Amino acid sequence: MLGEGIIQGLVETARNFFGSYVEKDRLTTVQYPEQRLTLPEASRNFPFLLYDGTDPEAGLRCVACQICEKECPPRCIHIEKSKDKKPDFVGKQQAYPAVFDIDVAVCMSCQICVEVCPFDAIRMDKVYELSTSDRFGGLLWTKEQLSKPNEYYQKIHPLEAAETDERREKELAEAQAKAAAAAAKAAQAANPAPGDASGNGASAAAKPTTAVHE
Amino acid sequence: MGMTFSFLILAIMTLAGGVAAMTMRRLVHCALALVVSFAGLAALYLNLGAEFAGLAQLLVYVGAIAILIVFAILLTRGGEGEPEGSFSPSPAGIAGAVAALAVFAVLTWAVETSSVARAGAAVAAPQTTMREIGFALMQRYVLPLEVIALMLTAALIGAVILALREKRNEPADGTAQKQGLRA
Amino acid sequence: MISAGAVDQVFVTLKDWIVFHTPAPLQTLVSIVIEVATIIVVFAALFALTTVFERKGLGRMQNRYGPNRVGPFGVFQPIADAVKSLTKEDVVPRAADHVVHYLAPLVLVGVVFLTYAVLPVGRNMTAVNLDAGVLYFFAVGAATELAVFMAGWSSHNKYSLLGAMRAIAQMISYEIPLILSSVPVIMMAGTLSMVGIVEQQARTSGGLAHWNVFTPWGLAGFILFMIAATAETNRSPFDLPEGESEIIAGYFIEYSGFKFALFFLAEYLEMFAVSGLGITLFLGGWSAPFSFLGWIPSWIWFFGKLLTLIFGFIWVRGTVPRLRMDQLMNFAWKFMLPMTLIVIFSAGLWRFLSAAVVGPMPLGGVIRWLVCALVILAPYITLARGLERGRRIEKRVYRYAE
Amino acid sequence: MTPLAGCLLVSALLFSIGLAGALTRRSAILVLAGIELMLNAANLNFIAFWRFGAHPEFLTGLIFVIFSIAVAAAEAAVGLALILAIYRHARTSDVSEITEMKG
Repeated sequence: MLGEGIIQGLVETARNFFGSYVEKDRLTTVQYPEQRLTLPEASRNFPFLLYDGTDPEAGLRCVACQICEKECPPRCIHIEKSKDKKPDFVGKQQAYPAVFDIDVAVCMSCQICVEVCPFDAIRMDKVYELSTSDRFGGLLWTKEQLSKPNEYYQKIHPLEAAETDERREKELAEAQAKAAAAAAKAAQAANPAPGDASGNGASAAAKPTTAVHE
Repeated sequence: MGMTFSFLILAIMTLAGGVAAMTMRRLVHCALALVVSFAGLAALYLNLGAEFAGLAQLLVYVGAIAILIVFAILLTRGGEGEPEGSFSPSPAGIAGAVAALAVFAVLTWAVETSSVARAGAAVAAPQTTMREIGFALMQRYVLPLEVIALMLTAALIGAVILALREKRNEPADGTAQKQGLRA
Repeated sequence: MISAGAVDQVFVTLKDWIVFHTPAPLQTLVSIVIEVATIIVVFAALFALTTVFERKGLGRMQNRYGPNRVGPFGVFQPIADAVKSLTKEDVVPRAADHVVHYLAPLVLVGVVFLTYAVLPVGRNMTAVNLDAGVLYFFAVGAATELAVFMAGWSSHNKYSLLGAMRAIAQMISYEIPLILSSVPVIMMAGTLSMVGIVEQQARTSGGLAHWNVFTPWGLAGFILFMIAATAETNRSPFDLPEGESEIIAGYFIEYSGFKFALFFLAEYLEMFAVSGLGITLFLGGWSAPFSFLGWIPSWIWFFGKLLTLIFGFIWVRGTVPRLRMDQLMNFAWKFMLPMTLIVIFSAGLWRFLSAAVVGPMPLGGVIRWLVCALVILAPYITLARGLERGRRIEKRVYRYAE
Repeated sequence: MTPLAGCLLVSALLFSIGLAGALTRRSAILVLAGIELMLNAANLNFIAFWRFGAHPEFLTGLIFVIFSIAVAAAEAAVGLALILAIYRHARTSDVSEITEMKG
């Protein structure tokens, strides 16, 4: 009969209306600034730069290869390569970014920069409260603002971070083994004083020899 | 009672609305000015103690006829097209204006010289209630009322048939307004 | 101890006291100013209250809180809204007809406020007790269509013109059932005066008031009246003139800032006014339903009923989706119009089935009730079938998805 | 001037305005509007004579106005429907251009 469906609908909305005062299921809204939902681990929003250790300048993983800058679809990354070099985590001499800016307003959170980065230097963050009252300076994030320690990464994306750390440890071990082998070989080839070579073995990783070798 | 202040204001409003309706360039403006004139007349009726007539005037003229006119203007592309000249300077137009002036002169002369108009001095406002009007309509004037009802029905059907588009076999339900929407 | 009657008449007494203490030549003026100012202030405040009430209510119906940020439970939201709309830039399109564009919201609000003049909001609380009150209400209300047209046409925007045309077509179509559904009440009361209609319903017999809604024709008439009123005030589900999804906002597309707020105000005021008329015609105006509740002041009854009807409007808005234009017109002309005529017939039948015909009171009353209800119900079922006949509900076939 | 004469003068002026408009304007819709104004002027006369006449209790003028309003409504509806039909046929609502009787 005409009107039946309307009455059914009215009953449903009335149940919602009164139910919202007693049942939790009928009022699912989260009161955002005070209450927050815990984000799922895979949630990602905006890239940041990782560094090892405690010093963001020294430990920054980025080597300013500019792959991400070139791959970025909206071109929100701006990198200027440094003139000098510094050793990376395996001790190789690498350039580092003198300037690394990301324009928050332009970034579209596509994560392509993360996918293409061969140095595990850039990762996606979970922060989403990026709004600011300064639309020029405030939305352009510099290297200092972007740099975050590895512990932070381990905290927000534990599974992913564990996987990355494992890989990097393997790389480091391989590099050290290679360095040790190279040092041993060099020592064997030269063979002037075995004591001297063994004394240099530990610090060899940080010396230019490996870089030259590569 | 004399010429009260409110009567004067309402008369000026009505006449100004009428003049604007007949002289403005854009047809929609004319229609809106016409509404002012109709509303002023309704207020004049109320001022003269004819409550029912005034409200009926408001309901029918402002609520229905003005809307009909506006619809007709929009459906004949009068709302947007070239604004037509306010007064055509053709001889026919001048003749029309002269004729209207002559009619006015004659009417004024008639009013001024009529003994009835001069005799109709201040009378207390007649106390008519809705009940009396209802009884008058249902008893004394019941035949005219029925005739009017018949005529309105005929006009309704006639208007629908006239406004209905030819060459289209749509059912003739609804009214002129509905037709207006479809057109 | 203050008597119930004194509380009931407290506002009337207050007004009389103020008027009494003003100099004699100004008394009429002061009396009018007080009445007009009271109407404007009270109903504008009710508007402010209703906006937040509505948003919260709709929120609850959709499993969310409504506004709850400004002030405790969001009650100061209207103030924030008012400040926002007052400080916004007033944009007028270059192609618009400036004078008409400016006048349209003013005309609309002015006309809607005029309708309040005849509403009896309490015992002895009517600004003007017109002998033709109901007719006045409809006559003045008819001018809103014109204001809507002015807004739509002067904006010089195709969407606003379409919205205005839709609004006018809808308002004219539903004005007929609206007026016809109030005819039985006028017929039974024998007066067009709102005060007279309420006083007739305030009579009690056996502890029960003579509200029109307690009779079959009154009940059916009330439902039809409220449906037509929803359409007349362009409220959901009859809000096609606004139709955000297709014509963006209809006739007030080109209005911003305070003028837009005026349209918003007018829409709600129209809703209150037509609800007030429904209360006056069917729900006994300011009278109590049972004589033992008579001690509650009359204005509390009126505003209580008003808020209930407003809640009804909000409830329906939260439930029913928007209609399509052809459904709207079919519903008006093929269902509402015949139903209102049948209700008038039923009211006539009610009048002639007096105790002499159907027998003494308890049984005779029941018989009378049932007969009149049947007279309405049978055509209702037939008409509803007719309305649903054209509608074929088939299983939707997906070509690729299945 | 007596109130009756005042009403009659206003009505005469309104009638002349309507007549002038109906005779000079070229849009068919405005011609119709002019006719409506003339009808209204006549109505005002009826009301004035009823109000200031000898027997206001008979309501004759008032009832006549009510009937006149009803007739005017019908006239406007049919007239505008005619204008629409003509417009559809001749693509104009200018009365000076609609000169042919041929269908």
